[in-house]
Amino acid sequence: ASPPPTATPDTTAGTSTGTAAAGASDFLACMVSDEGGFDDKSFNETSYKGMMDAKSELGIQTREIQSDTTASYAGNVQSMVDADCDVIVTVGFALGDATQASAEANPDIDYAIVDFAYDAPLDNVKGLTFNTAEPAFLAGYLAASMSKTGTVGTYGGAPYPTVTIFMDGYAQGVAHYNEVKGTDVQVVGWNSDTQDGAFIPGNNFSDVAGAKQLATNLVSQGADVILPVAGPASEGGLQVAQESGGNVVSMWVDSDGYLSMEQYASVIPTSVGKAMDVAVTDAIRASFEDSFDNEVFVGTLDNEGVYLAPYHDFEDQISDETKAEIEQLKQDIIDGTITVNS
Amino acid sequence: MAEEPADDARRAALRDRGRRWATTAGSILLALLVGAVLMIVSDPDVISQYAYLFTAPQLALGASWTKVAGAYSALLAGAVGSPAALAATAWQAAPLIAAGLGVGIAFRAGLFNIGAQGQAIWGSIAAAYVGFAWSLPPVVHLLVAVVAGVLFGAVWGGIVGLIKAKTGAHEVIVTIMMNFIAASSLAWLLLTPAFLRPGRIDPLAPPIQPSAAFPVIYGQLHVGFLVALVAAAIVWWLMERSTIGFAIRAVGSNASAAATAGMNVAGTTMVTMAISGALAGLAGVMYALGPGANAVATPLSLGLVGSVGFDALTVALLGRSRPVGTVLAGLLFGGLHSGGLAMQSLAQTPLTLSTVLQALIVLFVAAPAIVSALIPKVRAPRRPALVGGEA
Amino acid sequence: MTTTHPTTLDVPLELDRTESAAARRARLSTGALMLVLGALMAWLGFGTSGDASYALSDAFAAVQLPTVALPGLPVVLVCALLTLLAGAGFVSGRLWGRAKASAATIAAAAIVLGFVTWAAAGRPFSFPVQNQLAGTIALATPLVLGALCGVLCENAGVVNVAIEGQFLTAAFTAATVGSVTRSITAALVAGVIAGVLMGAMLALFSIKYLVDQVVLGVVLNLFASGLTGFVFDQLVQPNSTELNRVPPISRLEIPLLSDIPLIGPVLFNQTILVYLAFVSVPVVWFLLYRTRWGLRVRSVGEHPEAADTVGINVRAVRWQAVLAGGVFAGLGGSFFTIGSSVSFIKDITVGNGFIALAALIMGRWHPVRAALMAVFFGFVTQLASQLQTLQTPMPSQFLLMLPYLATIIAVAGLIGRSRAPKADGVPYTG
Amino acid sequence: MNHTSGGLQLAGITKRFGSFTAVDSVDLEVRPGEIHCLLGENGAGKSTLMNVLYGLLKPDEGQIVIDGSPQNFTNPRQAMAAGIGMVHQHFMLVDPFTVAENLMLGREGGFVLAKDAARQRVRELGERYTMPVDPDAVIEDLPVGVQQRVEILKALANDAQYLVFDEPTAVLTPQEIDDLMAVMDRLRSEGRAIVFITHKLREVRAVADRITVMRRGRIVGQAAPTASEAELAEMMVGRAIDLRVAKEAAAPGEPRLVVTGLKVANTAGGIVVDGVDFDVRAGETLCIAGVQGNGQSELVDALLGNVTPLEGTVTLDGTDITRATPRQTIDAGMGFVPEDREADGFVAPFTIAENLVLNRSNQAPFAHGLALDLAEIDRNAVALREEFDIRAQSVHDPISSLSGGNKQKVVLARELSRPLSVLIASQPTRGVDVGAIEFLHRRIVSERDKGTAVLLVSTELDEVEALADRVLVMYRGRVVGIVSPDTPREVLGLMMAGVPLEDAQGAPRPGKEENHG
Ligand SMILES: Nc1ncnc2c1ncn2[C@@H]1O[C@H](COP(=O)(O)OP(=O)(O)OP(=O)(O)O)[C@@H](O)[C@H]1O
Ligand SMILES: Nc1ncnc2c1ncn2[C@@H]1O[C@H](COP(=O)(O)OP(=O)(O)OP(=O)(O)O)[C@@H](O)[C@H]1O
Ligand SMILES: [Mg+2]
Ligand SMILES: [Mg+2]
Repeated sequence: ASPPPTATPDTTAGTSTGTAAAGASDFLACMVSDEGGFDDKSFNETSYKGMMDAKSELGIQTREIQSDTTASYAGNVQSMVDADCDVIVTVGFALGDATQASAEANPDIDYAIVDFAYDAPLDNVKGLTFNTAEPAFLAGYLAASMSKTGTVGTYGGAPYPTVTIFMDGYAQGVAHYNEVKGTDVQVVGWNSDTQDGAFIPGNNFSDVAGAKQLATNLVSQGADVILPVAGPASEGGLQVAQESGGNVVSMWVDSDGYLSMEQYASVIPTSVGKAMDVAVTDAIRASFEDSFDNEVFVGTLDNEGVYLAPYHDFEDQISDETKAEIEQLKQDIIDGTITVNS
Repeated sequence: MAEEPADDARRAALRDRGRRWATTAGSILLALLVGAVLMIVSDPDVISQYAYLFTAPQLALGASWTKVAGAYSALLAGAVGSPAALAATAWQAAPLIAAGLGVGIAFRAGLFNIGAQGQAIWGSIAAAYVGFAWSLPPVVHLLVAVVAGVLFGAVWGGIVGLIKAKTGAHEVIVTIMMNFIAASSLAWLLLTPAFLRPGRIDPLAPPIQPSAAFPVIYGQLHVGFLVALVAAAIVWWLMERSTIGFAIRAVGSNASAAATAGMNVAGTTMVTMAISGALAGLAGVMYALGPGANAVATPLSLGLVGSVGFDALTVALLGRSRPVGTVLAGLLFGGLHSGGLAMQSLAQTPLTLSTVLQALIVLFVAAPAIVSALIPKVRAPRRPALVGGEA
Repeated sequence: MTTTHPTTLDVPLELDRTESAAARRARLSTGALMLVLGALMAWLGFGTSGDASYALSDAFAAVQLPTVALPGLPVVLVCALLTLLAGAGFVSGRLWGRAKASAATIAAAAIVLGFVTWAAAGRPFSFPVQNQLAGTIALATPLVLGALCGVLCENAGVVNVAIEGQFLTAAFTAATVGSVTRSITAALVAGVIAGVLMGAMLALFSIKYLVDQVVLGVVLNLFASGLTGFVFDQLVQPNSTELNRVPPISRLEIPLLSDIPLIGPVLFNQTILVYLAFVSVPVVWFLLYRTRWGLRVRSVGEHPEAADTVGINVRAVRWQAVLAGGVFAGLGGSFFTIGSSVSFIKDITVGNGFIALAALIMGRWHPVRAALMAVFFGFVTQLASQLQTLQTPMPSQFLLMLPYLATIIAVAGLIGRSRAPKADGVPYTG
Repeated sequence: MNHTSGGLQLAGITKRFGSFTAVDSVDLEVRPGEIHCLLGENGAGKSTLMNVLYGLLKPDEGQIVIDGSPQNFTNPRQAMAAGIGMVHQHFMLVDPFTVAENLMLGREGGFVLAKDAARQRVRELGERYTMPVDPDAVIEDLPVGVQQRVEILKALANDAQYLVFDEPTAVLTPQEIDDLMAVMDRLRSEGRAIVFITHKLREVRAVADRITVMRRGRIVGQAAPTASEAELAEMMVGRAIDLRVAKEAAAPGEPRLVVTGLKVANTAGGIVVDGVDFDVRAGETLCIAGVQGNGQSELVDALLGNVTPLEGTVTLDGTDITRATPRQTIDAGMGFVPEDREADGFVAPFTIAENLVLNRSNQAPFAHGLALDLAEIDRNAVALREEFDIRAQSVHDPISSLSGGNKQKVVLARELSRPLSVLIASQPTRGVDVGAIEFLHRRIVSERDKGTAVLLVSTELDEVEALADRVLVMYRGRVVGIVSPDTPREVLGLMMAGVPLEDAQGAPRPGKEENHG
């Protein structure tokens, strides 16, 4: 459904985030979420933060709309066109078609799409993608080194490529550890051969209780380091870790969980970061500064679009040797000495 | 021989109809009022003004008014405020009408089809698959895709009828479970090579070919809406003028008398569920083949059909399981949906408010006594406006 | 004059019996099902290699029980054979009474053991038995409570399709109140009140305004989803640190009992809600079948006119039953947030209210049977979830369909037609 | 009669349902130690009046006075406390409950059920009134006669001084009726008052001390127990009624319906029809007599094809229809008037016209292909309304708006409006008033005279006597004997209780109510 193009730019969201630099511009940046909505504690929310950062940094106007159903994507993108947006950021692969159609119809507007890139690039669309397998590889290596039981675990919110890429990288990191150290650390919840693993029933990124049950299953099989890749439902893993009496730790994905999930800080050894906010801010800035290009952005360890977060409270528990190894691995990945399949 | 009912009987019927309309209007009004209260009490910014209610009442009332008026005028504008809005409402209404007709038919056979969701999912899968995977000449392609979707919906519904007829299993349980299975099936299919876009691994089917999409009439209004209206006409004929409808209504009202009169109750149950599923499947087809705001249909993906199966229940209930009523109820709720989207983007009022309104409207219509108690001029009709298993 | 005729019919008619059509159908479909599963298992069995190991304790359990390794091939084949035998017994109709029950039990055990063994054989991980039980309980707890709510309502003649809505409002209210007060007790009380209030809406509209009860249930579910969703979006989400940070619920360890190996920690080291759920089953049974109130509840659900003629206030009893049911639905709903220490999210109950409704119907409106059906569903769901982590050859999406398929098979093949209380869903106008 | 003066007075009672006045300023006096019969055709308002007395309905006008003090009952509990007990026209027993549970319902005592005390109470009451019942028997397993006994014990459990028996005998065997009369006698001699409602004039004349007749909600007069049946019938209906059906002797032809060795199980698997053989010939009426629940319903269901027999064969005009479906038996020329009209006979929300084509809705001339021919359906309805004197404003009214007798006329009209080989009519006049009975009986006889084989199932001996050419008595699923309709009532009564013909003829019959004539 397309609401009539009568709106004035949104102000409510802006005021809560801090006011822009003096001389607020009438440049309008807009964002369309996917079904998860901007409160998903995950990629919609992080992308939204990117737009808000751009707003305070550049003094621009913003506007956003949440999608409730798949079928409303096109209408929602169109309503942003109708609102005279200068740049429109859409979040998620599911908006790929709607974004493409809108971009083709409106060559004057800049578009950016998070977690998606077109096979045949469009002139006015920038894909923002992230090779999270790279930091997940490091996380897997770290997990293997930390495990006392010789078993580590992972689970996903749904078998989407943006999810399984983490799980796969993680398993490769563990395998690399085994290879280097001659150990036999096992991964529960992901099978690299079948590319299948443990997922929350109902493709549910918000079902924390279901995620908790799944994490409990992993732990019952001896997993003591867990990488949950399930958006907000990843909290289930943190809870299981927190209730385990120190036996289990759980990582976090997308952002640095030590900061965003601070009540669980003591069980988060590290996080697999995906700097969507930075990428979004950069894309908006480029459009604002008329330096927009359609080259696909791929977040890598190299360009810090993805990263392994600091160890924070676990600084002391991780041996210097491991830290050094991980630092070296990171360098090797950047250099291409080690390739992570994704 | 004059077969007219006595004059006062006819007058009573007319009066009843008038009261039913008044009750429905009253229900909508009451629902909007409750919605307004809800908006005010759940908005901390507005509520904070109420601290000054006695010193500066205009602050509280002004804030409330701004909030409510803003939301509702956006709702109205989004639903009927412009030709484009009307077209968007029709877009939303088409699948609701189709699925509502399906649920209504089942109601009239005494069956409670909670499974429209699953049937719509299969309808969308089949229609989308034909739409993107096959290449056929224009009109034929659309027809085949529609038929495929309707057929799959019919099969998914028919399975329930079969299980119920053969084993006596309660259709409520079976349809609930079939919904979950349909959703999981879609999730699985989307990751199989047949449904993946070449060279990609996102769970997003290829876009349907233009030849399989419903032609656009104006804005978001597409031929699918007309198909829904035609479906309503067919359902009317089927139920009121055909032997199948006769049997469905008889079985729904008194299965035992129907059996004694030689009707095949098990067979009728299966046929009814298949027809019901076919219509729900048609709703899925609307989502799969109906061009959206950008004149392009949304590709098959999880959540494509939204919660149409559950919305259809309320549509059928409000429409008293009758085709005309279902069309009107579908338009009303379609308007609430498209208006709700406008309300969200223009007035920052969560879309969930239209769900609340939808539930409240049906609730009040179902209990006319409440409406007449609260709005003195409105008198309750003698026959309640909602039906369950009644013919 | 006295009754001396030898002819008066004062004893139940003692008739020759044959198998009723329904019983025959149930027997044949059960038997056929066993044969199919047995054959499937045998076929799968020949491809089994290696041992299947069953870990009796969880990895981090305080007391470690041994891990049992069962040889895959023979165990699967023996299980297949047992299932086939039981199936043949059912189909042939040679089994009666206790033999039939034993055969069914053996077949059920063999089916579970056989398939899990097949799935676990030759895998790098062992199947965690204790966690299977613990997960079953966690999943079953809200279902049991929801089903009990339905048992109370429907035995009084009020169809309750709105369990889902009761769950949802209770989950929301409990989470919010818990977050504000930081008190589990306050949260549970609030959850119960929410469940009861939704029950009151059900009662008001069905008993007073005679609204079709199925219709009403559907609408109340929509209302609950809309209401919680709206207030969540508008009020709770923007203030989630104050309004949506659920306090942790602690486990209450029952001394001695919790030391029993394997089941002790599962059954006797649980949160208050789990204990409440399982205590509620006998309590509801007792209330319904052993008290004045229960007798009246069942009478108004079965034959309200009869109850009326002996001076029972039909509407009042129905109100009481629906409100009492609300208590259990409120507890069940609270489990989703408070009971699992999880913050509220929209539609957090993900259809569990409907599953509880299914358990109620499958359990034929009887509290104990309904609870068993809830546990059955919990068991299969947990099994499916657990098998995902074993790297079985079955795609995870198929595994996740398992509980729903199993329910359809159970209700179609084993249970069939079930009889609701006669006046269930019929408003009382007298 | 040893009781105080006073008694119970109903003064000017009026009860309206909407605009319809069911009871219209009725005065009635009931004295201790009398059996007061209340007569009236269906819908006269008898039950309504009694429900007012029992506190189930609130009168719009009028007053109830007991022993001089005015009462204002708002629920049955108060009426019970004032000494009123009632056996209702329809069973007020909770089927899945035991006898003891039914008896204790509403007067349970403590919070936790004292089942032993309740059992004890059932035994005591049973002994006291010589109506023993097993306190632990579940109601739905009991034969209707015993269920009625439980109802009576329920009414007596409160030591009520005023008892209302609303048609308690409709479901009893002649022997059970005798027993009930004896109990009523005994209660009367204890000084209690009984209001006895029945449609069986024979019973009225046997026990009544006084008779009050109601019509259309009003009292139309009193009668003495000595009044003849014809006089009573005329008072009830308001016109002279011919209680005997005029019919020629049958001229039976070829057997049309032949049943051999039929064995049928009920839904629970009990074998309720056990090796039944009979035939019905063209132009004759075979009556199946028997107490309700002796397999008649299942037998008829099997003939129609609603249930499949376990053994045996059924042929219709030489064609085997043992395993035919209802569709096939109907098409083969079987007409069927079901026992339970409301459950099996018609579809309540459907119009009269629709109900008149219920079993031929998909056939010519009422349908062409998938399309219904509404004009033809209407034509059919208008013609049948005329022919069968169906009193309805419009054939487009829902059948539910008709009175019981007219509903039954619709059902019969539907069945008789096509050529039949056999007509199976179960309890065709149950709950129908005298005027309509007359009409229905005449139509059945004329169908017989057309050469149709008529199989009539009835529990009413009066009806059996009136219509039968031969009488087949069924007991517990077996044929006790096939006898002539002239067989004495007592003998038929004993046969209905399972006594073979020879023994029944020889049995001495105690009892006092054989004073009819
Ligand atoms: N609850 C009610 N609502 C409306 N009409 C009613 C109600 N109860 C009874 N009536 C009508 O009142 C009239 C009197 O009914 P009542 O049951 O008292 O008759 P009755 O004399 O007992 O007949 P029967 O011999 O068939 O038992 C009937 O026309 C009946 O349809
Ligand atoms: N529920 C009701 N509400 C309003 N009017 C009713 C109701 N039930 C019956 N009536 C009216 O009461 C009158 C008597 O109905 P009823 O069915 O008792 O007829 P009846 O005298 O018993 O006829 P019959 O002897 O043929 O059964 C009819 O005019 C009918 O329309
Ligand atoms: Mg009547
Ligand atoms: Mg009566």
